[in-house]
Amino acid sequence: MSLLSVKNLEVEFRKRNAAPVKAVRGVSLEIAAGETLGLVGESGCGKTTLSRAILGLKACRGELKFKGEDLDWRTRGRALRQELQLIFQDPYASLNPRFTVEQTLEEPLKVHRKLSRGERKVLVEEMVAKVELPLNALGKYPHAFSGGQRQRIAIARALILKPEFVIADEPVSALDVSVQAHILNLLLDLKAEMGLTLLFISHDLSVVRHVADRVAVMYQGQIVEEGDSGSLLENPQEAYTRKLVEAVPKLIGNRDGGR
Amino acid sequence: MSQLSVRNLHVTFPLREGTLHAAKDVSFDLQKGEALGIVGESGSGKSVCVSSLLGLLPMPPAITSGEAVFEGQDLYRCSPAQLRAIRGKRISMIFQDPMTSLNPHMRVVDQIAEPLRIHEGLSKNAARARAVKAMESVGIPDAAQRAKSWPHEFSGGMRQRVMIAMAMISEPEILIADEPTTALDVTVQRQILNLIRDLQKKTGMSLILISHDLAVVASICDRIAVMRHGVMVEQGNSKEVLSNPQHPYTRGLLECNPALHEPGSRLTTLEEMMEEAEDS
Amino acid sequence: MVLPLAKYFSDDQCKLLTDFKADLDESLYARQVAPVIRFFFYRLLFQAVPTLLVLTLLSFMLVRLAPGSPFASEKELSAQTLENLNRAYGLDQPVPVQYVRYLGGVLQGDLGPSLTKPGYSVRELIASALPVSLELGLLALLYALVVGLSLGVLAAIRPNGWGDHFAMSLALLGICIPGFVLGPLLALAFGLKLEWLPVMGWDSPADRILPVISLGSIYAAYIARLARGGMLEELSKDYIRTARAKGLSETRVILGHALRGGIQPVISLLGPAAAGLLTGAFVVEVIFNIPGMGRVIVPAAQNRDQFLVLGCVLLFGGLMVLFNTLVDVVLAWLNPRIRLHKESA
Amino acid sequence: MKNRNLRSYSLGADAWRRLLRNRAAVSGLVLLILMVLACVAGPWFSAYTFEEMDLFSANEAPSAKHWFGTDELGRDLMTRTLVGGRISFAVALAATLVSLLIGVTYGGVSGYVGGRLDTLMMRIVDVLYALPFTLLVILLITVFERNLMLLFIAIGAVEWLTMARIVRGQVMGLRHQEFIEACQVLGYSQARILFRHLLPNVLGTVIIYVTLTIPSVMLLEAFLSFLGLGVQPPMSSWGSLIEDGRGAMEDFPWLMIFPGLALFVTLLALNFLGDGLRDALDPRRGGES
Repeated sequence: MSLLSVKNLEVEFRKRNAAPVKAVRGVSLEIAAGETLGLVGESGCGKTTLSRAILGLKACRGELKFKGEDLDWRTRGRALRQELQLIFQDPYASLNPRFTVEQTLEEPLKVHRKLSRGERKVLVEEMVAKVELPLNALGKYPHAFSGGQRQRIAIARALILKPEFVIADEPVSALDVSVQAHILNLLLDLKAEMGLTLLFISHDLSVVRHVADRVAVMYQGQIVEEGDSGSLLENPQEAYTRKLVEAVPKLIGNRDGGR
Repeated sequence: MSQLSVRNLHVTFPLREGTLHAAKDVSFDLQKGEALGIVGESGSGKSVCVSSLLGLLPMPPAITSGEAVFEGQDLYRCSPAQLRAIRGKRISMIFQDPMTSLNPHMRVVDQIAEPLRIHEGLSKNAARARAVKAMESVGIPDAAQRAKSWPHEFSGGMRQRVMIAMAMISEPEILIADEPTTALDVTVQRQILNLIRDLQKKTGMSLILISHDLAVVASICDRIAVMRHGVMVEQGNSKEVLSNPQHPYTRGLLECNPALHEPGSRLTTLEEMMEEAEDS
Repeated sequence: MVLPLAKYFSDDQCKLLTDFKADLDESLYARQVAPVIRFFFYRLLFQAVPTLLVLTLLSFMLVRLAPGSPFASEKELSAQTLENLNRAYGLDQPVPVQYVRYLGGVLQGDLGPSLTKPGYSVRELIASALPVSLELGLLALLYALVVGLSLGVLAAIRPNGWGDHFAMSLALLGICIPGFVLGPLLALAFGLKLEWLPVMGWDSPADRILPVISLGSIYAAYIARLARGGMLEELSKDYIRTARAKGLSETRVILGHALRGGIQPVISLLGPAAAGLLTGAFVVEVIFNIPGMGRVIVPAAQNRDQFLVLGCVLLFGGLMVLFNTLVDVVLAWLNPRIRLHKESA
Repeated sequence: MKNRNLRSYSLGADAWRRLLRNRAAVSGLVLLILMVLACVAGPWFSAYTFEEMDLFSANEAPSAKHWFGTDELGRDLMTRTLVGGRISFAVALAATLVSLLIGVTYGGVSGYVGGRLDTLMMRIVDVLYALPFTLLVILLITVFERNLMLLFIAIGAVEWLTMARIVRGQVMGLRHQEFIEACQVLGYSQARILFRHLLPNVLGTVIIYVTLTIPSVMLLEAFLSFLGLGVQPPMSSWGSLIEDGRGAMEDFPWLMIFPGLALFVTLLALNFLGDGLRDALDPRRGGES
């Protein structure tokens, strides 16, 4: 059974004195529990908008089901927030600069759980250990950390409520390659350890191929191709997917790789 | 003899917190008609090295030492006026972000035409006509109509084409491209890389391409130089560097690419590579 | 224009060129002038007119809803005279009717009678004083722009250099010495002690020097700081590096590329500055005995001549709105992005 | 709890350290504190009151008895200047508080809610912005009797407009930052996001703008008092003292110079402090140290 199912999802942007723009046009997706779905596409294809619509941050039309029930943010928002979480792209903008690491991680527990100070502290320290940050990081502010470390903090914040489903929106795009490997390893470890289901959004085909079980390719608001990640990326059927795959600069067999 | 020869380049920024060594003892050569790629992660000093060639380092004032001989002339010992005569005329440069690298208050055609106006003293209209031709040659459709547009009316890829047209208009001997495709989508990146390569082949100019992406550099460069923490750790023929990297850092850069690993397996991190290299 | 071109180009290239030039000229109106004109009327209709309506309503209500009659201060008036006066000025009507009447009068240029200067209408009093104030204000604005811009731009060329420190110290002084302190000091030094310049009246060109400096200096200082900040901000942008990479000289980088964006904060200041100059002129006019609006409005306010003050408020409101609209148009013209954006809004 | 409060200020403490390193800002701060202390406490220790006339010692030059000299009614100029300073600081404080209260709330709500409400609220600000407020204050004074409360309110009501615009701009910029989106994803309430996550990040800018508001309010008060439209005699204000002194400037220059100097020093101190604060709180410097 699928954990999250999306049917005919549409998102429209309305601007004054302009025709509404459809950013997402009838997207359907199924994500099974424990699986990682990679969502690939270039900027402006609607992949971020889709993720925000799933998380109830953008108004949309269509059917959204989580664990077989309607994903109704209006009435069950509080409970759902603990089960669906998001990891952001930019580790510099996604942390409140005026909160210490401890405050950042404690805040969700304060809002959603009735715990004593001591109990919260235990959970926070546990989470910090999980994302492989030193304990003395707790008292520091985000500006004291590097991009990779910040992304660890952001991951810890998203996972501290022990969600079942996590959307990772380009979590490694802003990082150097060497740091990328660390964060990808961490994400895969945590996924296995906590039994997460992941929707992994990226424009980088090699990263998606590495983490995802299945891949969906998005182009101009629609899913143009979907399938098992290995076979889809090695043997793309749709013209756009082929163009995308061919455009990626390759290390082996270089020189005229692009043509 | 090489066209550009950089020897023992040091660039340091005196900061309040201490001195920042952005480039330490960097040396490289560029042959005529060759494409050299410089690879490194953010903060490795690759941009600083090439910006210093044309005296384009940002504030705070940097201290450079060493020499960079271009056609018998040491760029570091040029007067500002001599440097200006080289910039945009004999050595051109394009930058990472085409959104911010174009003047938002100036029509595209006039920006492209500007090097001709100052270096060749062409009249406004003559320079504009050549600029339109240059726009055509970098593959901007409807160049004559779109010439009068403002930069914000172009897409990212088109803006980078405008930048290239501007850099190529006075037929430079060397083109320096500083992360020219980092801000672009993969498909657009491919087009821009192809365009740069085609232009290079057609005009016979030399190219220095800077990127954090080894694959981007490998796809169009003859030689690759790898930088880390301001030091050039390895350089050589592209194929050799890729197939038989000598320095553990280069190996690490290659290894941590997910494309080289089984899906879902642990990625080798750079640190692990470096440690391994030290142990053995 | 074909002749010099022939040197560089083939015939068909020249043709392309002439077409292109014609095309550009034709498009100059369509692309550059027409949107600005449209923008101007848009601004006038949707911002200036509502502002003026709010202003008249607000100020008129303020005057009419205040306790007591405008004639209350003249105590010797009998009840009968008061009533006659009220009727003569239409004050016995309900307030909305008075407002509409007054507004009708304003549209025809009738601002009502002066209550403290019998026999004079508000319009006559303003008409005699306004040109002087306007001249003073415009001269001061010009002085502020010339001095402020040159100081600011010069300071930005070498930040933290000797010239920068000098210019910014000067600007700091200018900001901390308001006109009503600077004016008397200048009058004392150059007028009374050194006897170089006149300190009274508004006749010869020399009369203009001290008042203009007293009035304009604080704005010159603001402009210098804004221009420096704006230029430094602009000079730190990526496209300036592009311009340098083309081999432009530093002068050309600054004047040809950075200036246009760098002075935008200064232009945005011009609206408030114009308002400040007009009101600041009151003080300077009092100090240097200049027959301008200050000599009308200050006694009027002290003696509670409501129609006169109301008239002045409306007049200055109108001037400010007009000036603000012009400033917006200039900003739109300078910045192609704003123009397109606001046009579609 | 105590523990966390201490830590949560440490980004501010960082800025504070940078401020203390700035010599001009520190001297501005010290000067300002001295000035306020002198104006608040000075008159209590003075041997004279601001309205006590002594016609036998009129227009005396500064001396050990009267440090700033006396005016044409023989009143002690120093006491009058210090009392005038009280008015200046009181007006500045009151008007700045009014503008802070209205401006931050209005701008915060407008920027955070956005949409039609924001358009409407900003259109109102636009219209009010274009009104000649100095003249409206003059009109207020003309219509009602001159009184100090009116002056406070009128000036405060003028100054909130810019504050509202600045706060709105900041909030708009922050609202789309990912950390605010993260708050929404984590299910924090709107009020919690606005007051606990957004507004504290605007604080720096607000403080900077406050240091700009105070001098402009002081100038406006002095301007009106100079024209005889502000504080009424026998009460003194720097503006009215300067105007009084101006008449006798040629013979008794100290009558104008001392109140002028007081105003100048205060404005200078505020500017030094303001510039220092701007440097210390500049977000672009936030990353260092």
